[in-house]
Amino acid sequence: MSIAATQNRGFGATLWDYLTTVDHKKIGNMYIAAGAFFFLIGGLEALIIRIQLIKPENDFITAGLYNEMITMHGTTMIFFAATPILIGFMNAIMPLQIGARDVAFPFLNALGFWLFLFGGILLNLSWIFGGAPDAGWTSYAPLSLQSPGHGVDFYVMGLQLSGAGTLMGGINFIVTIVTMRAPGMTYMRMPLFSWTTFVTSILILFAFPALTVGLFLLMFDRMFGSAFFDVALGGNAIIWQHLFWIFGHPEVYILILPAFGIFSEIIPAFSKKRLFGYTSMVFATFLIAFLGFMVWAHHMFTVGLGPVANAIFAVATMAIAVPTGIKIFNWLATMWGGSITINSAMLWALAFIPSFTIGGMTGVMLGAASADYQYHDTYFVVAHFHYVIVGGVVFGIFAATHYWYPKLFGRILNEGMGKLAFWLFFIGFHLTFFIQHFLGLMGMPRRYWVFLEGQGLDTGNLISTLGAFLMGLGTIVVLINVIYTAVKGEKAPADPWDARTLEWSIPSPPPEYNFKKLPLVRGLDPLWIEKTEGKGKMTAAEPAVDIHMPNGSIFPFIMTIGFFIASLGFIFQVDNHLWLLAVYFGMALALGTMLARSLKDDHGHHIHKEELEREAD
Amino acid sequence: MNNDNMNIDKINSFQKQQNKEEMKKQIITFVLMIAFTVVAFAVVASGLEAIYAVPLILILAVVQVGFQFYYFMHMKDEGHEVPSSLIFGGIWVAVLTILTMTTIIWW
Amino acid sequence: MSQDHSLNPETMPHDPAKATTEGKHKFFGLWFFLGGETVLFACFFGTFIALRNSTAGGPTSQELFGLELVFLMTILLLTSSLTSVYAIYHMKNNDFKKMQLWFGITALLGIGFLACELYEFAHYITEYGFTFRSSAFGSSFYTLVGFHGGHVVFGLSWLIALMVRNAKRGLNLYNAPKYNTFSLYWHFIDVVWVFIFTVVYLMGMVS
Amino acid sequence: MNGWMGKIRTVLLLGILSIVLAACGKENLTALDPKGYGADTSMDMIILTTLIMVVVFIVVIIIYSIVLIRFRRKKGQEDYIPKQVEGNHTLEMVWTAIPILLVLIMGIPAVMTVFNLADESEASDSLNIEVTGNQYWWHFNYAGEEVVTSQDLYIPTGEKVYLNMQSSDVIHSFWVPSISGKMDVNPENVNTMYIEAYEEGVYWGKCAELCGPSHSLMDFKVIAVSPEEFEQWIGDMQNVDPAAIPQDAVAQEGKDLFEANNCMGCHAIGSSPSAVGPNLTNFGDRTKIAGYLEPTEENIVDWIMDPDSIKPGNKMAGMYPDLTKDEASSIAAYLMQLKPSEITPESAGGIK
Ligand code: HEA
Ligand code: HEA
Ligand SMILES: [Cu+2]
Repeated sequence: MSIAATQNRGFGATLWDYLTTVDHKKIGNMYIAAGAFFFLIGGLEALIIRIQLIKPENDFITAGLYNEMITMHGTTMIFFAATPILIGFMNAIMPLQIGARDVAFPFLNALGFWLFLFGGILLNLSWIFGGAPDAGWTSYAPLSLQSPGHGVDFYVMGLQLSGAGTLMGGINFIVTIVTMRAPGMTYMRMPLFSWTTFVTSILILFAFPALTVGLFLLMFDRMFGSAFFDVALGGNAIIWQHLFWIFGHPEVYILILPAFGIFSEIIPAFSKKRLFGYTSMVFATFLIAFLGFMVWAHHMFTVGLGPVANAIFAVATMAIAVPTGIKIFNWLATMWGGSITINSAMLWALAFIPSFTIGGMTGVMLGAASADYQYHDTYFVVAHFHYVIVGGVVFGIFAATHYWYPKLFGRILNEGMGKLAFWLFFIGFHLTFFIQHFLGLMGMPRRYWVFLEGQGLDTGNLISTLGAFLMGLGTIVVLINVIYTAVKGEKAPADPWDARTLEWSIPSPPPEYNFKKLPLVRGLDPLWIEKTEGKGKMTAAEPAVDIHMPNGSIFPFIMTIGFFIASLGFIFQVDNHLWLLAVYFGMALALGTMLARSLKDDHGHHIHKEELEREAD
Repeated sequence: MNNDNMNIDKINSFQKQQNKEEMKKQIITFVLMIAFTVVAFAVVASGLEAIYAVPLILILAVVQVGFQFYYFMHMKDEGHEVPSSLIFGGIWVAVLTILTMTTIIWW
Repeated sequence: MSQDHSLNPETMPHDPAKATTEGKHKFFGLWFFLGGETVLFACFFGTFIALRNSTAGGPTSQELFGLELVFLMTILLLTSSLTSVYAIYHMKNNDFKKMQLWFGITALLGIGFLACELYEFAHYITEYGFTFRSSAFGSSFYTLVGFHGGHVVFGLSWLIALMVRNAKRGLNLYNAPKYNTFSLYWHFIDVVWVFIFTVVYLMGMVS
Repeated sequence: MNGWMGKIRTVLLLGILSIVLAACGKENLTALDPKGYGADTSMDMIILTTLIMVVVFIVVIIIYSIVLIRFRRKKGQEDYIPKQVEGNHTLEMVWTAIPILLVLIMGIPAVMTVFNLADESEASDSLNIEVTGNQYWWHFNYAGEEVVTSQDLYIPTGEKVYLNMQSSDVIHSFWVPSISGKMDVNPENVNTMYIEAYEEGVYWGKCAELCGPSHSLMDFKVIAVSPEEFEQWIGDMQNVDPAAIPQDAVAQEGKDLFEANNCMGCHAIGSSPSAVGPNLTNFGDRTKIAGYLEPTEENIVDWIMDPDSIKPGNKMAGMYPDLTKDEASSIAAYLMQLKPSEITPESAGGIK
């Protein structure tokens, strides 16, 4: 996407460049682009859902297709839109923020991206190969075992691929932060977005394995006749629910913590104040992560785990309000006494505070187990999680897009369109989801293909659908803005927002090696310190040296293709054993590439200091 | 590779000696581990009742694994602070998971 | 100095596995990976514990398991853990030949372990008709133990690839971290096995 | 611009509020108008937590508004750099302590009500009903009474009724919003919960766990009648003679067809606990057919001719020979006269 750099090269060369790149910024951009694409698909599915629910007993789509729609909407949005876009920002921004030239495992980074992308493609291929998964994004057994066709198989293999990719990303980020901080960048001087990247990665590390295991069990039951969830042979379907939610609840914090990090960058930048209560913000982040692992059964209050389990999990769940509250009030206190500029990035951040607070508070209401007996599996829950996800995560993504676009692509997004998109989306969002709280309490369960006539649910659903279209319009405006800016936008200076952290001390877009000389960090908000102390730019921590860079490689891509082929083989060997050949071939390709990679020494290359000096400052 | 991120303190007899000391501890560790294993098997072979046997062999396993981590895998050495806190994080999640599966799954 | 350059006593850093940036990355990366693996195996263990009495009328753990073979397997794997410690010891002393030798013994012990496991599975299937599909117990047993076995297979392939690739080159700063991460991984496999013989076999025989 | 945003907000909020206040949903369906013990208990928690949330939200919004009004960057002050505040321990303590307190205020009653709603101590001397969830219908077996129904669950008012629930296929969830919160119906174990209706009425029940294409059509009703009427209903149901010959000639023909096509292979009439398909003993009294359609002959005929068009994915489709329209309407006539008791949904005030 970095237009300037690729203009005078052929399409083939550019493509090859992206297929083989191990540059964290390019990979980050690819994550964001692919995630945005999946967001559009997921949004389209949301619109279809809302059209079906525009009036009672509508027959816009069939019952089976409706279930496919919600499943694909939820799965796509969570795994292939929100998570990867956030990982994209982490990839592109975090190393810049901590003053690193790269991530710890550039090769793995590329592999992680390709696995995610092909996981998403695999999942969506199910539309063509006889039907998408239809057991909900939670895929509860035994419904998911019973589901005909290959839909759920695509779900299993698609998530397995992308899950492996995400896990690699997580490990990579942790190692990067532990080992590659610039001189002087102590842990307690790291920007909050880097902190949340760190904590999110830890969550990924501990949460995704549970999903991996769950998916293996489901895969074995569906494809190889094992009996984990088969009651007749002694299986127990509740195991799936536990495994899914041991993963699933941390996953929602995997989504929201980076968004918190984004807001913790934007709010200080546009209030011209340092973040209020930095230490407690870091502490709260850890506390949320820690508690996040002890509340999963709040999704299972009605399963019949008994009062003891329900009571423990209810109290643990509500406790998360405390660290989250600390954050909300710290943001407010950051703005208090500041000098607030409201532009499109800040608008999203400002809208986030009340919207997310509503979502969080309905979360606490859900946490009261005896009240959840009423809310559970109704539109109240749908309202809750869209408030936190859209009002928190999606707003965060939009905010980050406006804030960091200049850094990543060297151009500033158009303000007018930015504001228009914001208002359309913001109003649409509240129209769509606020009313759903009441729909739920008025007796509308979720995952309902139709609601019946004469049950007092008509108006609410109509309003909700209209709101969804406003959100659609808003999204389209953002899209136009991005395209328009890429072609005609105003060029961005290195530090367009007069911001505080290291990424703004280098050119926009940053050179391949990020920092010509590693900066010396003298405190929190290093760039701001240099600016207020009159220097305006970072001091170097080292003399000019040759910069070591990793070599690009096509191996990650080939390896992924291997796993992709093997996954297709696994899915279809149920029908015809010849497909096992695809499994063998795919695995051989993947493992062979792995072997080749480990046998071939790759020491990377150096950019020589003479070359660097020749480039203008 | 640049010289600056490498400690070129050369190998000397002092370090050799140190490595040897270290190796002795490793052997003691190994002997202990084998001993724990033998005890665990013996407990089961002796037909001790489950209420005594199960906690006993579980404790033996945990201690043995502790040795493995701290000595064989050097978690006791410095430079292992972050890895060990993450391992403990993993163990914490693992404990929660297993506790759930053993207690409330059949509620 | 080039990484490829074989180490000699003149240039030997104290801990060759962590002397380079890449080495440090590998070291931390593997440890964190093991943190994730802990959760992975915990989930398999949890599933197994929940389902271990769900035999659906098929063979139970008491009927199936015997102590002798498991004991043998345990000793094999524990010893292989020690031999890999020896190998790393020789790495630190910059004695490449002895390191390869001890890793070679490690590999042989690992292969021995795998052979026992395969024999065990075959025995259950042919003698008792106890398979992956027999019951929820069967599914969870083969999955847990099989995933561990899979880790052993992967570890062995990794080790053999390393040994063959570097046989002629000797120890250097590029491959020392690779050997080191392998040995950590191998110890972890042993750790998991300790819980498997305790929870699956021993507890299966007492209750 | 801020004023403009404020106005839009107010208009929106007022609009939404007026819609909401105009109706808090359909009587006997909405959870907001509880008519049973469980729903009541949950409602107390809902109100308590909502009040606390509203207070917290108002606090947040007040600070937020002040910030937005007072601390916008002013014209002519573009170079103004505010004081860089690190934090404030007292303030941070305050906004840690108060939420902890609030969580306790909510947590304690939550725990108490959870235990209260799980209390099974009275189960042995109460009415116990075995509930079976099936794709996509509900089966009710009155334990020890030799009475079986499907889709319409009759219970006495003013007493706890224990439901022992299990699924025959996938997970379902039993939910009668205005009487009680929901409980999952799992295939591998029996879940027990009690319900108590305060007053007579026909209450809407819904399946609340995704169970396949027709999940949204898996409606049922709880018909709460006075204890005396309930006794009478039980008696009437026990006295049903499955073999009784209908008076009406068409219905007679329907009965013959019913037998000839082996409908009894799945559907019992009488107290047989068999549950392959819904029990039809009091089919003529059903509030709805297929869970959601008016009980007219036309609808029954449509159902018999092509069940899949009415409930996609249901298991009756294709289990019997094709029938002509006439045959189907004879069967409908037979089924519609299956009215063993004078106690009907009308006794509870009819469907609302
Ligand atoms: C980004 C995603 C995200 C986030 C951040 C959250 C945050 C929270 N969630 Fe949510 N949740 C989901 C995504 C998310 N959730 C999803 C996707 C589902 C449904 C999955 C499915 O079934 O498909 C779900 C479902 C869900 C349930 C299950 C409902 C059911 O199925 O019956 C519950 C129950 O307890 C719950 C609770 C909470 C709580 C307590 C928080 C807390 O973290 C919120 C904390 C925040 C605040 C409380 C606001 C700010 C605080 C203050 C201003 C301080 C003062 C406040 C008080 C003292 C109250 N969530
Ligand atoms: C990150 C997570 C995320 C996000 C962002 C969203 C966003 C939206 N969701 Fe979400 N939703 C879920 C996660 C998410 N959802 C999950 C997990 C479930 C549960 C699934 C389940 O039950 O299993 C769910 C379920 C769910 C339901 C309940 C379905 C049911 O239970 O029956 C509804 C209904 O209104 C809904 C609506 C919406 C709407 C209107 C948006 C809007 O915000 C979307 C706005 C975006 C657009 C409108 C895109 C517009 C784009 C275009 C118009 C361009 C298209 C062009 C091209 C493709 C080229 N969602
Ligand atoms: Cu949750």
